[in-house]
Amino acid sequence: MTSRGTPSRFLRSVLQNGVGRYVCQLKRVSIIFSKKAQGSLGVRDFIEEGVVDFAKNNPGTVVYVSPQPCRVPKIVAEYLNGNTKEELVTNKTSQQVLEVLTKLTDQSGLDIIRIRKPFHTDSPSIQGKWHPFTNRPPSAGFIRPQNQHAE
Amino acid sequence: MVFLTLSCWIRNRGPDRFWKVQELLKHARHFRGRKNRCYKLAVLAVRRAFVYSTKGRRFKKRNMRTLWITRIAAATREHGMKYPVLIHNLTKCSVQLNRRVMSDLAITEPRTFLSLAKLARARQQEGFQAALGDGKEPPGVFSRVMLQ
Amino acid sequence: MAAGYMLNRSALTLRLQCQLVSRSPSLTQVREKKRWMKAYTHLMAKKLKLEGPPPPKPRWQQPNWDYHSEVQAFSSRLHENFSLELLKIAFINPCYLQAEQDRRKQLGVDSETMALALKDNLQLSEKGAGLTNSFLTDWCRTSFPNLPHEGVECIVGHLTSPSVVTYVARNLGIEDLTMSAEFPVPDEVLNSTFMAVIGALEESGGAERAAFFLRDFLLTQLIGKDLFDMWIVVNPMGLLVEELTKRNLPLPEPRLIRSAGASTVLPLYFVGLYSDTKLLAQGPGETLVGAEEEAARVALRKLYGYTENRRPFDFSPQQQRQQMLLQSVSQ
Amino acid sequence: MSSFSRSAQQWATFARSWFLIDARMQPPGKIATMCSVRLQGKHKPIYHALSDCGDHVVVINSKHVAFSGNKWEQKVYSSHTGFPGGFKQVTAAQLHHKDPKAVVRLAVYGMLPRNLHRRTMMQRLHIFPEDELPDDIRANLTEELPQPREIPRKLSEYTQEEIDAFPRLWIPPEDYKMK
Repeated sequence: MTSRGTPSRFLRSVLQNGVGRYVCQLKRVSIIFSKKAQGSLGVRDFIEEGVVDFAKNNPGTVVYVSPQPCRVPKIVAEYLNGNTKEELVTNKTSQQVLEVLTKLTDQSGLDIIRIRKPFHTDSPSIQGKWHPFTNRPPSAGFIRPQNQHAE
Repeated sequence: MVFLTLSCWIRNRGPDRFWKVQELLKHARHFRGRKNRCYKLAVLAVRRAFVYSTKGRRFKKRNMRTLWITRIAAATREHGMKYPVLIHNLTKCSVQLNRRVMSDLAITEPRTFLSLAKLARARQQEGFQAALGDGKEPPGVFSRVMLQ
Repeated sequence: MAAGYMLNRSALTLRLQCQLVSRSPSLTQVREKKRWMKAYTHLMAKKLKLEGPPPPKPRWQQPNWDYHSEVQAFSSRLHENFSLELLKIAFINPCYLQAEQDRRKQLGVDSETMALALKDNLQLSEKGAGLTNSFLTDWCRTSFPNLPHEGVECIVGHLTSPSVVTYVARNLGIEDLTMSAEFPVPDEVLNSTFMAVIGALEESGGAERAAFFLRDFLLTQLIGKDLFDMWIVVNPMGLLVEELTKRNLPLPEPRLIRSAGASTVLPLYFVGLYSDTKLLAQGPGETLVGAEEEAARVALRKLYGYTENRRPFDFSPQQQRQQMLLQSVSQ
Repeated sequence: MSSFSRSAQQWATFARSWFLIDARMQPPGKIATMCSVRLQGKHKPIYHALSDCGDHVVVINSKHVAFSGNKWEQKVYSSHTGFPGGFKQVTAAQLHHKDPKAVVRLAVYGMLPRNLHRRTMMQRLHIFPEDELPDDIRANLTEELPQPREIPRKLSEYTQEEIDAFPRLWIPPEDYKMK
């Protein structure tokens, strides 16, 4: 993976999240699984054990549980900024499914691509940025060659 | 693999080459010239690019450090000092700013950098004073310092 | 959609395979080789090119949608205690009501027996807009006491402009919940919905909660903004002269401090503004006039207290702030 | 401190300044070092090799540069025209006689990095053999750099008092014949 060939972005948050109050960015999550298939065994376990607790702990997230005849169980997460993310949870245990869900809850919904710098500021300079005259003593008038000063 | 029927054998004729090519061209789409669309050229270019990017991960650290040092050296010379003097004396003052922060300070917060330079200058003078001692020579030594 | 199609398709091929081949030892070998996929992808790409992308579908028409719990989650997500009836009313726009009634008429439902028992959000929206305006104005007055009336108006105008409000509303997930006649929701409808949400918050939680809501979600948009990005001043020098005469200060006197490359196409001039031999401000510019204007802008920013290095705004949480106030009182 | 608008700040930070160097009685190598640092922009904390942030340098009095030692006679500038037998070699004195700017220019050119920016940077170097500057260049100047070497005084420039006050280590005998 080259750095030019892959997309990248700068560090940012949705709507300055966390400056005022923290808003959980995951607005809705649908757990799609099959009632019979072997691959969704763990998901079925999770729905029996943990999904109610998860929904109680995250009142800001709407959790939809939809059993469908499908081979690959998946978790579809929708975020406040309109992005959608799918995670496949085939053959995962109930604990692992919970981990995936927690991960999705903590994410901001922005694209997961290379971040160019691990820091960012809107106003980088307090004292004023450097310019060629910052550290020069003030001079009056225009510069003349030396010998003409003497004249 | 064992094929018991003809139809299965026909269906199984190798992996689909199209997808293999697409997988590779995906990494070459931003290249210039024919190598962004011709597989034969692209495969070489992509391999080269990946090798460069592997090496570049190491080189980047090195290059960034040289860049920071160049910038700090430039900013230090504006205050009439040299880079090694600044760094040496700041280490002696146990200022634990790294080079990235110092170069950022030199650009965005010039006054802070000026005070750092002043600190280093003061430490340097102190060091000179300590080296000279109280101005007297140790017994049995006669040096030019006494003459001045 | 494509994935679903793929699954269907693979199931189909499997079944065909079973029918064609009576002995079926090769099932495992044929699987996972989606050789039809290339033609299918090309076909879909061609179709997309011919027809264009399909029109966006509102979220409530897609599967997995429960309006009541969505609204409830919206309320608790923002850590606010909305009264749900009010919040639901706030999402209903008059255009939606109109469209709904038309639709019922077309379907032949009797309008008297099956009356629409819904209120629109006009009142709430007006209330919210009024509150937003007054709160933002008050906040600007207290944070920037020196800023003149026009400046405050411009900042408030920027914050309540449709572009900023719709951006905030889209990123708060209001768009999904909005009941509107059209989709995607037009900007003005979204704008009025956001205001209605604020109005609903004020009615259910009091004006203070609404003020904190505005502070946390609308005022954060001010971070990293320059004063003169929002407030277009054509003649900053004239404004500066006005301000200085108001404060009984001597008039500014521009002087060229520094210059570089004056006769090239890339000149740089530094103009300093002196008032009574004291340096008010200096500004760089491409021309002498531009540098003078820039210097005047810098001087104005300093006068108004809207410099880049001012104290950051106070966005501390509500309880913490009250505690701080209490501490300061007790001390 | 200063809170400029963004565009103005950008313009100020990346503006090119013009430096003046007086090369009278200075070694060309030292002049060239100062020039090449400023032409590359390595004296700025915003330096980046790709950002083309070099400044302009004006060198005056290039006719009066001073080589040390026997370089005027023994330093050889070589070039090849590309044709058979086209190898040219001239000494520094000959070259200086032919073109008084060439010694400084070649010294700076040799000190710049060997890349595609080299010719561009050379275009920002302005050399004048004497100390007269055209008005448009004089209007651009922002700063005069100090000379790297103090100009030595000639014997004729010393007053008689200074000569008398100089300590004499050895007084020649009366019958000593001066050459």
